[in-house]
Amino acid sequence: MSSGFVRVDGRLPDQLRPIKMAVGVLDKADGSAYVEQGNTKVLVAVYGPRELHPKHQASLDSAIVRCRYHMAPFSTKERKTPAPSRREVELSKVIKDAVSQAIFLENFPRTSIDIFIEVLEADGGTRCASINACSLALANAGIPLRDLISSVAVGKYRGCIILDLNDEEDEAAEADMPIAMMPSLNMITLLQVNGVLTEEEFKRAFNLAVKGCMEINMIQRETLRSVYASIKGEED
Amino acid sequence: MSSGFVRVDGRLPDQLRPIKMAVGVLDKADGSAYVEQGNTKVLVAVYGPRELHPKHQASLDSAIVRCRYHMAPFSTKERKTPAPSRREVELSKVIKDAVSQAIFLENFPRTSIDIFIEVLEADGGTRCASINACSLALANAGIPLRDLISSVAVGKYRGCIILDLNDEEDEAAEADMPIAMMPSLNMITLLQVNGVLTEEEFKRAFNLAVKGCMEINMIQRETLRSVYASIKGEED
Amino acid sequence: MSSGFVRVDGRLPDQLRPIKMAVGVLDKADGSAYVEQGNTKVLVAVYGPRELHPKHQASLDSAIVRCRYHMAPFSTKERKTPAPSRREVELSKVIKDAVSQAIFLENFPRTSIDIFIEVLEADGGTRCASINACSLALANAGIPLRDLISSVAVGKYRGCIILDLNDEEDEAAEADMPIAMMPSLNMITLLQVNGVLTEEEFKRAFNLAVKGCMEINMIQRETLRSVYASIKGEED
Amino acid sequence: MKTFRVVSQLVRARMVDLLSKNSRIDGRGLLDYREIKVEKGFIGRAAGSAQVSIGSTKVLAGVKVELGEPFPDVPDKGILTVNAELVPLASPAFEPGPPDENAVELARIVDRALRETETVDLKMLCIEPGRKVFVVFVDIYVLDYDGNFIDASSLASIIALSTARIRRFRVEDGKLKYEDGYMPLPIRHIPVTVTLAKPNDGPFIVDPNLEEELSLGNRISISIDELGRICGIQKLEGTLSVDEIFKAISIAKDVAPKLIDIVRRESGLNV
Amino acid sequence: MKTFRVVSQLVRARMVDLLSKNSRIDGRGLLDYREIKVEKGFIGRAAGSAQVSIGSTKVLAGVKVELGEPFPDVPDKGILTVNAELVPLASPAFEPGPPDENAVELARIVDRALRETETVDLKMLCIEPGRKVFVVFVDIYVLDYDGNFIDASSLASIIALSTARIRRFRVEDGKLKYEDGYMPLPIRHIPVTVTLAKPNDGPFIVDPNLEEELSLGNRISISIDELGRICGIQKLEGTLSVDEIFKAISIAKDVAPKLIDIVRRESGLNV
Amino acid sequence: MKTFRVVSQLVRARMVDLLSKNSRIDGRGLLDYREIKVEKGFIGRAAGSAQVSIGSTKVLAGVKVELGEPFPDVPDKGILTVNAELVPLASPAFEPGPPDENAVELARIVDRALRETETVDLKMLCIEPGRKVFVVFVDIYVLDYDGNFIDASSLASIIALSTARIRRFRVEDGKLKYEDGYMPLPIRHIPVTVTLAKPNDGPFIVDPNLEEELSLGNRISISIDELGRICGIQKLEGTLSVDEIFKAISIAKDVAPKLIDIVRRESGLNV
Repeated sequence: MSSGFVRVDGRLPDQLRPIKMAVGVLDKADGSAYVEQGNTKVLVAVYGPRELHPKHQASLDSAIVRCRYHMAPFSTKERKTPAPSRREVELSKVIKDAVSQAIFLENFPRTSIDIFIEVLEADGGTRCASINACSLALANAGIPLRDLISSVAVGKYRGCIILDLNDEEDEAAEADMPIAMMPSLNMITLLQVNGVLTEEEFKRAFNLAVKGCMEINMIQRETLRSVYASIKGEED
Repeated sequence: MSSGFVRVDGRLPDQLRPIKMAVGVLDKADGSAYVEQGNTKVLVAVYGPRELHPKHQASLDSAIVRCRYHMAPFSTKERKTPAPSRREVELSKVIKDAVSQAIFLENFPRTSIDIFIEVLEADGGTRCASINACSLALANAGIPLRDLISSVAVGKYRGCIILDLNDEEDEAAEADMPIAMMPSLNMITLLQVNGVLTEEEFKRAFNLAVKGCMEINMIQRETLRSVYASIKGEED
Repeated sequence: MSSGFVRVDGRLPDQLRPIKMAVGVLDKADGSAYVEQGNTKVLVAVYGPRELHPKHQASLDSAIVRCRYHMAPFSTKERKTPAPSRREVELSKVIKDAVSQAIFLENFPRTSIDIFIEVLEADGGTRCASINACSLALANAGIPLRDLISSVAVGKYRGCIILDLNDEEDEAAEADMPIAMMPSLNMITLLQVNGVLTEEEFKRAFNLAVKGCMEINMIQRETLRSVYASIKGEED
Repeated sequence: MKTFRVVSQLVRARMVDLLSKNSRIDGRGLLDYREIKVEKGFIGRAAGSAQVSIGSTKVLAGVKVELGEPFPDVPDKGILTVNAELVPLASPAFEPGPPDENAVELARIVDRALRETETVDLKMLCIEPGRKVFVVFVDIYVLDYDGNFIDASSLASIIALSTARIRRFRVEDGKLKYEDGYMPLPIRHIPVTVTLAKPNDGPFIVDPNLEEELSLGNRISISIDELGRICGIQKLEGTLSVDEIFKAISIAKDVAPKLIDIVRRESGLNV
Repeated sequence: MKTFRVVSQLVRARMVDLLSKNSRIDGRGLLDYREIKVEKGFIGRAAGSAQVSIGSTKVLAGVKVELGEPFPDVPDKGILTVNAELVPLASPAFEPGPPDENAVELARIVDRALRETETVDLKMLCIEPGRKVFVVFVDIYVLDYDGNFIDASSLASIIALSTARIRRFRVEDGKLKYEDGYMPLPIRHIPVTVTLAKPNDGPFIVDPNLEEELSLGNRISISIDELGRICGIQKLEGTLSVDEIFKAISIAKDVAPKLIDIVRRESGLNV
Repeated sequence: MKTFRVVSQLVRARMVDLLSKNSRIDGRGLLDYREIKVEKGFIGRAAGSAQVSIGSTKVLAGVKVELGEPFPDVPDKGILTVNAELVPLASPAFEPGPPDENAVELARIVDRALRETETVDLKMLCIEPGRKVFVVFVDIYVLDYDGNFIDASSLASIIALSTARIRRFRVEDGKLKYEDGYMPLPIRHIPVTVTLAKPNDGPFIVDPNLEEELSLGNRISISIDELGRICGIQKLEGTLSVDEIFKAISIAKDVAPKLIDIVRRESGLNV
């Protein structure tokens, strides 16, 4: 697959961008995480499970998840006005749909779990980085999860299937396909295709995305493990 | 009155446009109706009487009526933006005022009756067609009514009093006057004058409008009768 | 201080504009007042203490104060659109903060005291005139106060410290500084500086503002006294 | 609008009973307005302004005139725009926020009477067709609400318009030239609005106060100009029979000249 | 969206049980659509329009074409814009107001399939680069909601587009010249959308009705064009395994040609 | 803003008692800031950015510079605009939505100190008078709120501005010409803001943390520039006597140079 094709930033087709992850980065939130993938930077806070106002929105037999994906005005090439765009409304929904699958919602009836995502810098793959950060922030909040959710985009760029597109690649790509999955359960929780692919291309792209998610999952686990270890260390 | 004056569409001054009416056209609504008058097309759904949220808006001794008159973006000559205009806000109110008069509101305390009107195509007389459709949709929802409400506009066009103006006539008219009435009770529930009329012209116009309402009322009754008959037929 | 410097409208540096005050000018409000300072004209209505909707906003151990400062579209040089500007949002807050200090809020748990300010004409000093009117309107509503709140702006204009700026002076001023105080208690409840001042200039300006507040306080007291006297007169 | 304090059944019964004897709860005759007071021109920043009190109902209308672009479909005319706000000072039932259906209806009733009579000669306010015209803003502020804000708003608006003064100008080759001094707006007519109410069984009254509005159930606003022409009708709450509507118009035509005289007196307008 | 009436546990259990026997609660085969009806062109003021019913789900799409300015980053192309409204007529769960997340998602799914395939040849709709282009508005109205508004909206939109007629024009030196008669929009492809659902343990079905949507938990929409290319996927609720996703695509490719045939039949489109 | 968790009476009593002994609940001296950390330039898409932590309060400010039209009344100056968002990540008391009164007040406090000192020389940012200027957007993001977001925001804003780099340009006959490389914005002053709080009976402290803000009742923000000039004051909650205000200013003047030194150190600014 890595057939000698070199990308705008020098990466191989199946190579992720450099990743930084941290949890517990905010003081007031119940859980928080910061994720960098290349120049893309997202910060996520989780509040809850907590009592829901107004109460008639609550569900008697499970928690409800509320999610806001929002871009900082300085995160984009042209300044973004703070009012939510249609794109932000859609991404808030698909991220909520993707992330909710991992939460034991039935454990927390009548409550809300509120996920706030701020994209601090946008250089492609913001929804995937957001999902990766949500997963960490939920774990950081002590909310029991079926599995960590790991997410990455793949795309078709000048005929080649590539992993983890940056903004320049994304804008020139023939197709862009973000996915999210629970790797241990092998279940897909987000899948979108924007663009045109043959069935064969889709399969190749999809398999590359799964591979990318596995790599990201390792980094997520390592991030949580190191925190856990340091806490244990402190306790000792 | 029909003094040889021929209109842009060939009608006589006191002649209605072709009318189509149907009830029960929507599956999910409690009641619904579709009305065409000339090229004007409106669709109405009624939900209720149903529990009202938030509860503090409810009335202890009667139902409250809520009404939204809304135009589809493709219904007008220039595309209409979906946000409600001041005109739509006013028409929602006057239609609500006109239609509420026929409902035994005191029979349904603490509930709301919600009327949703979509103008699918606007070629003059949309508020009148809406009221005609509301009346049918309320009947279709099984809500007991004092009387059917029938509505039509008259206007003064190049000095002549004419019935049921289309958009071209409306824009050129010296005055436009929609009325709605409960024909059996002989009570007027909507009356607006936009334009300038002498008292004598007003009386002539008003009498023509009443005549128009009577004709429309016949068609409304026929529409409901045929449905009722067909239901009876099915039952047999 | 009044060193021969003559102002655009002929006033001396430490001279207030002509003031008119009246209370009980509205029939439906629980308390109301009208204040003119020069061409600046404000009208204030107070409703409350009254039950608060929605109830979860209420405070169990005190009244909450809500305040809206709003400018009429015709009050300004260029027509102002009716939607609240950021300036109006900020002034609503600082006026609320200034005025609340005088009210025995703990006397009225679970209620709201609603203050509505309309600037009918804006020629400088609208927030100060608003606070002066709020104070009178609260008294007129029979709400017990720690003290009347009196307010005036001072500024630095062409190097000179002047009292009670009109709009022309305000726009050309190097600094503008509205203050509000409870004169009997000698407590400051509003202080803003817009502009650049040395510490020495600040002190001179501040002292002039205090003197101005005292003068305004006399007029406020006289206004209330004359009403009270006339009421007593009527009772006799 | 929140619901108003309900008028007690007793008051309502007494009101209807009095009406059957041609008498009203506040002692007025059936076709009498409450005292009408006008204060004009007191908003210096407005081109024109008028505060009209009808009893304790109080409305302030202000007129501003600014430059703008004409609508594409009438490139050679200035623009008239009417906006109304039911500011929360005026009533415990009014809430802050964008105009609700009542405020929108009020603005559109006032607007229609002005627009349909061509009261403001908008052709005179065109500077460069398709590009630059004067825009006349009429802003209505309901300050104290004790019933019948429609007639008060209509009256305040026409007085503010007819007493407005703008800088004298002429147009030369599509260019605006200001001259010394001030001139009135080109006002051609005097439309006023008369609001009537009645109980289901009983006579019409004009100028209902708040208690009457809340009790009588049937209401209609009729706009009449100085030529006696009908230039706007809006049936408000309730229902009326055909004969009742003819009756209402006849009353409105009788009553309107008193309001028109007030406008003439305040403005010196000679139409 | 407010919560829907909950589907009873019994109905849900029966549904899943039937599915395990390759049968559905309304008697359909697993991969059958409900009856699809198309009524086209009945909105005279629209350039194109189509009402599509799938069972009792009913969607009306209207196309308007107006002049506008191009986006600065694509100065030589016309604009396509898709808007969807879940009007409150359609369901007790829809409320008046600006589009919620479901309406926005719907519009973006339809938009993406049209945009990514370059179904409308936007280069043909440029008049003067950087200054003047045609803007094609597709407005989707969900009128009756009994499940699967995505496929119905997608179908109504492509039929409305491919049957739209605009005034015949040519461009001369960046100027728009209208000619006699009407011409179609430049439509190059036929993307359609197939929505599938499945219970956690059980087979895929296509075209879930409302009860199935509320019960089955896992749903995915796949857009396919007349060349068999995937031109859009949106996983909706729930989760799917890798194999399930490949299976879903394979089903969608099998089913799509039936929808594409409907478009060809209604529009006479020859692509 | 929703109400915060109430600080218990015990904590409050202990806090006031400690203050009477010139000591604070977290061990700081009365006039000490919590630890201040600055991270600058980490938002590559912004012309300038700075994240400032004061204790666990964290604010990120970003600067973008774009082309726009000047305001009609100052045709020969660029535009500076400050916007603040209290994003819901930062506190259970912050809610999504347009800026509330606290966010608006914050933005206006920061804006005033920058504007009144003419910190950014806007004349240098004019390209073609009346037509084209640079617009400098300062966007403040409060990310973690443990009290005193005003000082943190003010500091983050001036550091983001003074470390911002824009493409080198010159203006020739009203035309913008870009040259190689980057240049700083024209920054002339260093205004910073010092917030003080005090209980009714007790001394002033600077930099109140969240518990102190909620407990002490009286608060004031004072902006001071590198020349020691007062360039903004906003009394926040509570009341202060005349003497207390003079005292507050005197403290602010003593404390401000430490903040100004941080700006100088981070930016290399030589004013």
